[in-house]
Amino acid sequence: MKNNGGMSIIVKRITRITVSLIFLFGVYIMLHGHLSPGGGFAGGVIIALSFIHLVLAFGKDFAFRYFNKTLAFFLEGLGGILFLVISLLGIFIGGIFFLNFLPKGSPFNLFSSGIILASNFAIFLKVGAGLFSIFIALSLYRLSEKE
Amino acid sequence: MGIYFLCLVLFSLGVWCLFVKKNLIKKIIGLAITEYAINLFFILLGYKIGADAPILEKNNLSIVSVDPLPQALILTSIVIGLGIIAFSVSLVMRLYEKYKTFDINKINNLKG
Amino acid sequence: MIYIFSVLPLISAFLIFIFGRIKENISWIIATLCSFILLIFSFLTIFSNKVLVYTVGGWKIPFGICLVVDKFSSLFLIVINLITFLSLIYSFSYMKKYDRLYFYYILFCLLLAGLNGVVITGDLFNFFVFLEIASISSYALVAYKGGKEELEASFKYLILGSIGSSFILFGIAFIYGRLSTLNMADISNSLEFNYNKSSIIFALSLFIAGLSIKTALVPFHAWLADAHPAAPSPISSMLSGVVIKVLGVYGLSRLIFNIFGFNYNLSLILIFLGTLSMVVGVLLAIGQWDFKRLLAYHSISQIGYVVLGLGIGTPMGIVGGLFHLFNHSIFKSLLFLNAGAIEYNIKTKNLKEMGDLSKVMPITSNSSLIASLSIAGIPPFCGFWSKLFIILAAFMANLKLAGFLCILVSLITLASFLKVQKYAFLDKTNKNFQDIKEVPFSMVFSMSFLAILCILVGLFFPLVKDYIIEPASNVLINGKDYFKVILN
Amino acid sequence: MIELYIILILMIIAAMASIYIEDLLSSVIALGAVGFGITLAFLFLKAPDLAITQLVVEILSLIILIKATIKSNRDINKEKNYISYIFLASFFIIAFLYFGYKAISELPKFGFPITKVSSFYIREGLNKTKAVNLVSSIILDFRAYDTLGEAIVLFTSVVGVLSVLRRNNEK
Repeated sequence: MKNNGGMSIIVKRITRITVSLIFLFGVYIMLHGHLSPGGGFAGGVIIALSFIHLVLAFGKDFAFRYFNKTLAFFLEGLGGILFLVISLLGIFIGGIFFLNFLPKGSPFNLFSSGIILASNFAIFLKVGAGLFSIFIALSLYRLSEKE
Repeated sequence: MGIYFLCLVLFSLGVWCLFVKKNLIKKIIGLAITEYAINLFFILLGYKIGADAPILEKNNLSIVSVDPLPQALILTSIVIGLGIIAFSVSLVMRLYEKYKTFDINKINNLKG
Repeated sequence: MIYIFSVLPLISAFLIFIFGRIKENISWIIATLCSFILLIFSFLTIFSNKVLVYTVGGWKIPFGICLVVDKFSSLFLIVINLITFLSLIYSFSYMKKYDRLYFYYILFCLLLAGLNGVVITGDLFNFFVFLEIASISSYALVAYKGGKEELEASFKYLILGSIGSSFILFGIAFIYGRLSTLNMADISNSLEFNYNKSSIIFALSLFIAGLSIKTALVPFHAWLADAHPAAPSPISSMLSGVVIKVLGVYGLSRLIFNIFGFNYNLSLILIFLGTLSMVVGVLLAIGQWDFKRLLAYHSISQIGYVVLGLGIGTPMGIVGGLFHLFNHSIFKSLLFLNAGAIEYNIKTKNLKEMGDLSKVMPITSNSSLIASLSIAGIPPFCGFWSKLFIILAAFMANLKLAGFLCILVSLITLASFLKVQKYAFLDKTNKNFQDIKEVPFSMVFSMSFLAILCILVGLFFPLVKDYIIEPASNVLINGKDYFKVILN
Repeated sequence: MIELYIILILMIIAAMASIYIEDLLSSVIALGAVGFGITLAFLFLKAPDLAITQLVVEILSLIILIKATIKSNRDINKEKNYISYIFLASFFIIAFLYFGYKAISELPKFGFPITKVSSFYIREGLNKTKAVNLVSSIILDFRAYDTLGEAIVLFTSVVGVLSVLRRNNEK
């Protein structure tokens, strides 16, 4: 396989496996934010790192075919608006700004703590997409530096 | 009590690097060191000897736990530190593109 | 309902982030609409006669975050939203020559969200978080033009600003270590008995150091002289009109008067810092030929007036300080807008190259004449009354030296602004600026609005004093029991 | 808590190394060592939440910093630093450490914090929010407004980076 950008073949072979594992680990950390350590922030940064891992291993042009700038911007905007909507829904339902309006369930199962899971997901989207768009901007900037 | 003092020493190392070093990247490093020192100092304030992490287990729901509030605050402060470092690195890269050097003295006399 | 002040700009920032790329001036419309709504809300907060307390998430005071809007923060809300609204209108045509304007308007809305968040919060750590939002968006806005000087000025501003914020966070850490609570009302209560502990005094000195870096008081004023001229004009009018006031003076006075309680050596510190920055600011400003850099140095000296007024501590002094803060935000942002108008037409900031502009740009020259007279403190205009109060307060508190320095500094300010008028507008010698025409309507509108405001505040100053300034200074004067109202 | 002392002393040595090494890349890697030292310290101080976040954020800031230093031509030049800066900095640091020492000696002893507000969180945290992890219940329910501000800080720095690194800023 012609080595077009990115690192050697061995690294590419390994990254095919590890990228999905890291992605899965990030989603796990986010989903179990209220049960085990971690949460929206840690999960989001792990997701961003998995994409950066992909870009570093396979080179910019290959990685940007799947996850380019517009998708990153859209996801970040979506995450931000979702978090604002969650906070504002507290007003419409319970009349108080950041009210925990969703049913709270019983302590140790997954859907247990109302808006904590939902806002974990919103922060996860925002942090992940935001940090990845920082990395895109940095790498695109360096790219044009060479021309 | 001595461990707080080590934290202060780390913080003053960061401030020393910010004042004395002229290289832009060294200034960012000094900034990162001050952020680290403050985060560590906050968590040291909240530590309780013999207590364990603020995560409840299935069997006993009431545990002797460390102070969870500084941990929540420091989670915010870590991500603020990341935001500042990311922004200052992008500034430094643009400055490097314009002035071709990381040294503030050269930048000042190039600026004229 | 108070959360609207910080949530509405966030919503508009996100909307601009999504829709800004589609059409060119959608982002301007969203931003101006949001700041206009907030301006109306900020005027409404004057008429509510009780302190508005809102607990976020429904938790009781010491456990959740509470938002507090009293008369003192409603004064700042008015200042922030008024200057933001006018700068946004001004930047409609000023920013035409830059592309991808949605970045500019997003950062502007985030700066507005940060400033409003700082003013309405009643929690110490939340104060730090929103202070960070306002600082980072102002670093980004200073570096917006992307030129050599702008990037270097923004980097210097970032380094000094981050040192200031780390001092503030260190102060919060010490206070949390000793009192283990973060709510301002709770802190001020539990400070009743263990006040003179060395950790509290150390935390207070860290706060004063951090916040005086943010207000560019003299020992730390290096960044201001570079940052303000480098920013685009609507931003530098926001920076020196609003940001250094809200982040610095609001934080200082809220901490010193309402949380720690005002005492003798605190007033000494404030008076010393005030007079020092007043005198040094004006001395630095005399030899300047770059119009914006001259204005930046004058901001340092005018902030020195405000800090001196607050430092005196007598009711007259506090009223004078806050009134001067209100006036200074009006005429200083007007002056920066004038500098921007000149730069828009003649592309130069150097006073020597400017010529006989009064015939060619009538509105700009008249409004800058009004602003220069009111900054120097000439009777009919607004600057005179506030400086009068400060000088009277200084003499009544028999601070003879401070009083004389006040008068001397306002004379030097008058001299340097006459120089500005002479070289920029009335200098008949070089004639090469006959062909240019007046600046577009949006810039003219905000400049004339501010000029009229300057005159109105000057003429109807008892009205302004009784409704806006007096209640705000009462909050500071009766200091600590401000929080008793919140807790019960 | 001997291991905390060891970690802190190692971090101070790594910080001094990252300041005084001339080559930029190795000073950035020394900074990484300080960051990972903090992750260990968080683990010993029973803050697993923070250890994960600090570790991952540390990796990201290392990647960003190395991206900046790789590009430079690694010009090792002897900087001449001005005596006035050194004097000013050392005077400030001595005053800071002296008054800091006095202030620390007055704080509650290490390991015995006064938990006035957080005892409510520990007691009531479970039945008020049903979340097992108290830290995320504080972040997202008791002090959710902080986390909103936090997400906005990240959003500001993303937009700031994009606006600084955009290409043609003059039409």
